[in-house]
Amino acid sequence: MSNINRRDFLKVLGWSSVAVAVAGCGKTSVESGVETVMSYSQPEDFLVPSIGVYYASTCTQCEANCGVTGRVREGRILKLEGNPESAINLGRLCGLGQAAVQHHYNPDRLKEPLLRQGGGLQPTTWENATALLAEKTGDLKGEQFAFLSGGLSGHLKVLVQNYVDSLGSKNLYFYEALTPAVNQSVSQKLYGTATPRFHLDKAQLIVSFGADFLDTWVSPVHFASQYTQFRKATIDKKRGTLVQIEPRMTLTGANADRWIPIIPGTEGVLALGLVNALLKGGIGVKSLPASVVSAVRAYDKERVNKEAGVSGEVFDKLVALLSERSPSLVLSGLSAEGHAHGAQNAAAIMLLNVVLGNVGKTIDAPTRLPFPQLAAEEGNSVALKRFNDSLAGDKFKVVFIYNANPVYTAPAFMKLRDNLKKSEFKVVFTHYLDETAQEADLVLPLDSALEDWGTHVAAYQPDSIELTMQQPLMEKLYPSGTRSLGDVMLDQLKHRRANEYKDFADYYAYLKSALTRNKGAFSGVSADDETFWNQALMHGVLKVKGQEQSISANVVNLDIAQPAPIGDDQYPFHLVPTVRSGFRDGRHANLPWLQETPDSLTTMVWDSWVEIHPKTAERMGIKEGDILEIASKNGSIKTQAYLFPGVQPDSVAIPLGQGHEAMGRYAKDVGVNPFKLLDPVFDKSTGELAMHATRVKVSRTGASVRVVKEEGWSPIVVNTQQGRKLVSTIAVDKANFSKEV
Amino acid sequence: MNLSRFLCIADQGAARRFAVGLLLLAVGVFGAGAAKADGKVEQPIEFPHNTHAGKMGINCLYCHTYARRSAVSGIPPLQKCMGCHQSIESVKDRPRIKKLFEYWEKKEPIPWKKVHDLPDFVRFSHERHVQRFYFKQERPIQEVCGLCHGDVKSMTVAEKVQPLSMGWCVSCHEQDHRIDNVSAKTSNGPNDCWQCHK
Amino acid sequence: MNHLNKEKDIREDIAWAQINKDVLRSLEKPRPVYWVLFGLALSMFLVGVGCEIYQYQTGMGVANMNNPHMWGLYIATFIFWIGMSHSGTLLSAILHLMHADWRKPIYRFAEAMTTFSLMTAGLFVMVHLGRLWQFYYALPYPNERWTWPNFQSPLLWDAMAIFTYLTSSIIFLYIGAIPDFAICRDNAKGWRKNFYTILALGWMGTDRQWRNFRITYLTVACFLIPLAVSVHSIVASDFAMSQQPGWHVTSFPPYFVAGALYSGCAAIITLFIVLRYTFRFEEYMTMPILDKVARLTFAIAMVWTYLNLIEFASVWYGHDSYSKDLLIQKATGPYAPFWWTMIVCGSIVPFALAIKKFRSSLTIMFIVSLLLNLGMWLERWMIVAPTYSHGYYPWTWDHFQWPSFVQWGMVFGSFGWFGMLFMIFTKLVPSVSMYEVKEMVYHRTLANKESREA
Amino acid sequence: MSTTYMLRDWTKLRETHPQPSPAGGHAEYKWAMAINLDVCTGCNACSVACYAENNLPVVGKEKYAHGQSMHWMRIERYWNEEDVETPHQGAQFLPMMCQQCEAAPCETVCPVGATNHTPDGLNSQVYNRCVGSRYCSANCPYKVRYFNWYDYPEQEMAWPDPLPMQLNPDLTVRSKGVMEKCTFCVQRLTAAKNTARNEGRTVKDGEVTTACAQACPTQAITFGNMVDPYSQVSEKWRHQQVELHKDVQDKDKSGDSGLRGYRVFEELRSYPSVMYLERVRDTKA
Repeated sequence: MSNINRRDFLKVLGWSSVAVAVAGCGKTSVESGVETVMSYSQPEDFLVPSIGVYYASTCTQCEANCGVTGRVREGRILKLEGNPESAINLGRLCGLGQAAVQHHYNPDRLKEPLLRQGGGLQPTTWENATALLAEKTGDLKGEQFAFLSGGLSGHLKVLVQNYVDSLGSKNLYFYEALTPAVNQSVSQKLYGTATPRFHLDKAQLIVSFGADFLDTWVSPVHFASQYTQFRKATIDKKRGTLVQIEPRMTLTGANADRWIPIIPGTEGVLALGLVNALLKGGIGVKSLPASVVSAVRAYDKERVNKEAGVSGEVFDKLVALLSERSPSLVLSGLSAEGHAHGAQNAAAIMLLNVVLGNVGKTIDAPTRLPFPQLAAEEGNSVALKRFNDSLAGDKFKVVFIYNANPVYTAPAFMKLRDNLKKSEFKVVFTHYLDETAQEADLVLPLDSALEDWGTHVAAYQPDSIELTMQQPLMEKLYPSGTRSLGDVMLDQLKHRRANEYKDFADYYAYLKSALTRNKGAFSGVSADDETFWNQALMHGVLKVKGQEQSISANVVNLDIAQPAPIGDDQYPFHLVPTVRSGFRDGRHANLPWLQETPDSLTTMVWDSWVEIHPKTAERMGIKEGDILEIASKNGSIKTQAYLFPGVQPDSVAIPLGQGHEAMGRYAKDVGVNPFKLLDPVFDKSTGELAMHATRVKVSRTGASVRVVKEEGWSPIVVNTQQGRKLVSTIAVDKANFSKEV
Repeated sequence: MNLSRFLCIADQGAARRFAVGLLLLAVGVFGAGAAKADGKVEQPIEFPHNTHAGKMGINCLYCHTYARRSAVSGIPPLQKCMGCHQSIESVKDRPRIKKLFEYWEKKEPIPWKKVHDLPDFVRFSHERHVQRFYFKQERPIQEVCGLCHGDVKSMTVAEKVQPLSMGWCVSCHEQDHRIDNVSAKTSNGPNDCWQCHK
Repeated sequence: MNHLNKEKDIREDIAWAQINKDVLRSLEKPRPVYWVLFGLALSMFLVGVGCEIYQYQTGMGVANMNNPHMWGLYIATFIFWIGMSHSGTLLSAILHLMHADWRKPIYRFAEAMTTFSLMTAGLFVMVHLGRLWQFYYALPYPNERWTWPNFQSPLLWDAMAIFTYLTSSIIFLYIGAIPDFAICRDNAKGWRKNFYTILALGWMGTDRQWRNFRITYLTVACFLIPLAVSVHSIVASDFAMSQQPGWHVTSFPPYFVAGALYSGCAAIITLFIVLRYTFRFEEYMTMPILDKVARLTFAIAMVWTYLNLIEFASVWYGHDSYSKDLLIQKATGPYAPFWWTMIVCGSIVPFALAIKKFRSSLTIMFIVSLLLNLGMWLERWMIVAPTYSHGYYPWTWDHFQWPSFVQWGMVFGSFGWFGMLFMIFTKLVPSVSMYEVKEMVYHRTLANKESREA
Repeated sequence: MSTTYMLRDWTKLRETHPQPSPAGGHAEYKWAMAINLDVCTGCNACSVACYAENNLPVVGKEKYAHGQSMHWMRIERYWNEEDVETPHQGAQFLPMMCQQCEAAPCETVCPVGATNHTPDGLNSQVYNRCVGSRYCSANCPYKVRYFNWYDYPEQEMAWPDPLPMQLNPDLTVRSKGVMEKCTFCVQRLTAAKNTARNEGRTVKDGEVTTACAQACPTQAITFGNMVDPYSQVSEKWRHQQVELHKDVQDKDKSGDSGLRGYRVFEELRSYPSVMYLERVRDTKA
């Protein structure tokens, strides 16, 4: 397995059996001598035709970096499964992860480098391209160069970092539109670690303020497996209770025992109200300094009711639950942190954990990674802002963009498309000709995640730290057309720092030596280099010897003050941009499976829609399928209405990820892009873009369509079971778990 | 069950004879469904089975190496041929062997034509049949393979001698076969649709 | 046409030669209106053919069916045509055994109707199949696959029943026409001469021939009646034997048969009037006959209504909540307009037949008969469609799946196909049975003589 | 189905009623499922896994709008009748696929016998035998049979190159006019059974599973062989006191046992092979 090229002969047989598969069942061609059967020239003894072989790798669809195994048959990757050896996903895999094969086989993948000549992008060769890179960066001043990358970890990050350094540049930006950056900064302050480790399985009660941990938040598949334990009733543990508080029902909210709609931005008020009530009830008084105790006095039931729109009865129930069930776990998610006072919101919410004494029980510190240079850079939106500002200031001559599509994800007010034009040479490393690539001067097509080598260190580590291996699951589809970013970086570095990198033939060689050199850092590995390497590839996971840390809460000078709510008569509605697990920030919109998979809650497919509460809709005379215009101060979009009971009546929700102007046949011109609507509101303490702080107004255009959805088209607007016993529900105190296995 | 034996003809010749008697429609249907045993197929190299399987008496599984462990029997890889022929000086100058060496130089697989081609919706496992009749019943391999492939050692390139039609498969599946060469226990082949249809 | 509108039965003193003359005239050069109608029928049929070709090429999807709407107008119309076929048997066979001699002038075209509507129905079975090219899998014949069709499936019984019914009704039609073919042979010239010579099977009208003829005719008639009943009972069991709400109804077989006779009679009235007009058959297709047919229709209409009520009642008072839901849905949901139209056309309109004044007006009878047929077609559709849109499983409820132009086109075309066949028939076969009319006249004269003598 | 087999044992051909035994009287295998709705989050991972494993075509918006989608495994979302206004108790998710009924309504009605009961208690669909009368789907209470309304391999949406390379060669790509449905990933089962037979044993519990069960992040789906009394799925059915051959379970007769096991439309006597465990909600919250 050490040399990947030994697999290429398989392609032949791969192709022919595709022909067979596609021929389908209608035809019954049984004449002899029609089809050709390809034999091997030199077979591998571990490869038997018609029997699948599994190779371990790492899923790069989201930042969770689950371990995967790919089923390879006759040289083709057929299907991805979870890798049981990975502590992150324990052999499970979400829909997004499974769809990675469609990125690999995507008909719209770029097959050759493109160079801007005259007006348009013309095909060119890699030789020209790499030469051009060297030339353009040859005598470039460091500050004139910028590299904008998506979230990155492992050795590729090191290479990129070194390359940027070699140019004497400081401008390496890690940009992700949807990371919990504010949360992390707050928990850094509060717990002393940005990514504390959560134990949902140990909790009796989870109160989540918009943290969609089952679908889109941090490490969904891992949390899902913990959720199973959390819900399980055993002898020593009751079935856990989940309360979800958010303006728009997420998948997690849909699975909650109690879902509480709340006016966006007032999560902090509710949280402090709860703290106050708990303190009154004598819980956690000692855990807080007097300053904080006095600070929260102002937040009583009435205020919560008035500002957050949470009824007193619900509030009391919540207080009762929190004081009864222990240990509990309080989480703060995107909808809580996406405000100008996002940090205060998050702080107020996390304060609950301190009061309830969850810190150290259901929350503890992650293992420390011995080599920080490999640690994950999750990225944030401040990076984009700084990048964009410098572009606007015409600072950058050469810009590299990798694993990000800022032209699509940047809000309209940033005018990023225009600013990008100011830099004279823009290089985009990508798989598709997406919005950003269209603006580039040089587009360099990369190997798919299933063709590439790499190492990853997930930002969120469930228990001891894992370094996960990424290896090609099959021969490159376009051997001469695509390359690995690692190879490109290495190639460039050879120009600049020849003596350091000359003895690495390629990225693969670099990785191998880099890992084998410090194999001592991993536990349970063999001494011999080759065996170590093969084992690493076989298991796909390397356990890192990291040192455990302890956690402690520090609430002094924690800013929890909540601003008074500000109304807006002209723009009455709060805009809730919802994250779809399938699309995330839109980078997966070109995967047909995900387009065809109904949205879990609305069951809509192949489009965008605006969710509006039936009551509000009734008030405004809006029916399902009416085309509405959603206008903010910075733009407006038109899309179909979906009457959705799971959205707070003063808010409208639009899913992210659709509305691409380019990228491919499955994504282009499907739906609308709410990123463009966002107001220029930033979190005060971190400068993060406040995703949930946009106000909009809604108006009918008069047009109307029949929505394309999975739930039946019956006159009953809200889809219920019509009294049939399909999904049966039982009250927890009625249920008899004793017999369950 | 003689009735069915009479009505549902398995072997092709009889099917023809019966078809003649049927109405025009029925004939059409037969033509559509029935597999034709269409004799010799033009192959890139006229491989002499009679020499290898017949004169040399080489075990079928020696070349068709996947048959015992996979659904497909696998056309022998070039490497296999070369394994012997590199060292057989006597025939090196024969035209066929020359051809073989050419392919080997180019390292490109020989584009053999399929002779025993089943429809795409059929799931046939060589493995199971070889396991049952060769390893369990311990019948001579050439007899076992011969059940479907005919007396290969009398052919040069393989020819299709059985119709490989569903009825023909069933005609054997519904008979009782000894489960191995020691016990007298018998069982018939699976009649589960999904065993063969995929 | 009101000038025809006086009480007038077949004249006793009408000469047999005259009968031949009148009837044979219908085989000669027709009125222009015939060609108009024929052209219309043909073009309708071609529309249907076009749709089928399109569907065959592209897939059933173009008919705008879906999950759950697996069956559309095809099956509904299929049942409709099967229903049509019953009238012929009723008139020719049943009434024959009952010695109702008023049937004699009209049973011939009624039988033709039977045959052709069956052929039309057969088309719909084919059109409905997703893989038409594999239809032979459903035939029970020994094959190299060693497979047999599923003898448990009502659909298979259907195929068999229809085929048997078709063949035997063709035989019946043919046998009944032999003496008339002989007459044609004797009066025809040119190619028609040879044509009828072959069909007449050397009929000489000897006593022996007449005796054998009577026996054969009677036997086939007796054989046909149970068939007629069985064929529609089996069509009914396609639904009754399924498990779906609105289909799983025990009373379906009689209900279907009644409906069949109903629509059949209605169709007879329509064609009666059309033929009477196009071929100037006033002499034979007289108002009293129409009157009798109308009364018969009314009676059957009431039976049908009664069975309908039974079904509603048994659902309403039954324990099956699903069926009850469905019934309410039918009466109130998106299908309500059609459902109520069906009730009105099927149960209210027939009361027009109870009124003598209406019965004696061709115009009104014509309109009424068309309304009845519409009602009966809707009935079939209202059996098939609502069960899909509001069945057991709420998730797949789809109340707004409307058949596409392809489906409508083929329904439309089927009427063209039927009309076309029928019109060709009227030009090749005497659509009034000459020898039976003669008998009829003869018997009457005898009877009157006796009465005078007495 | 050859005459010999028909005459030898008709019941083998047509399961009318499962025998009163845990595995419904199946000798070697009786594949069944248990789905815990309390941990099913409705994330659709199973559905995508099914697309990947079973060569399901993507039909595109326009055909989806006509209800012609082809997802064998569909996630249904219902709202609570009580609080449709604001769903305080969240949504109700139901993964619905072919229930592999022991007495399947679809089997008896197929005119060509394209859908039969296998000895393993599966409800087989033989694509090439199907003539597309769609009677099976018409008679399916769960409406989980999907018809190929178009020639999807030919549709520009479904598999433009090089997407066909992903297709699973272990099962066919269905063509125009054929009915299809969830098969419990029979291609995996067959492979596992063959391996087991070679080693002269039956398939061990956990040795084989369906794509959906394998993917499910919360392990809500348990798949296995009911003939093996110690298989996970048998255990679950046993402890929930749900019996394959009953249309009314004893525990339900005797009032609220607090056991969560139930089968959808059990009263229709189709004896489905999929047991669901009731979704639980905390009334205190």
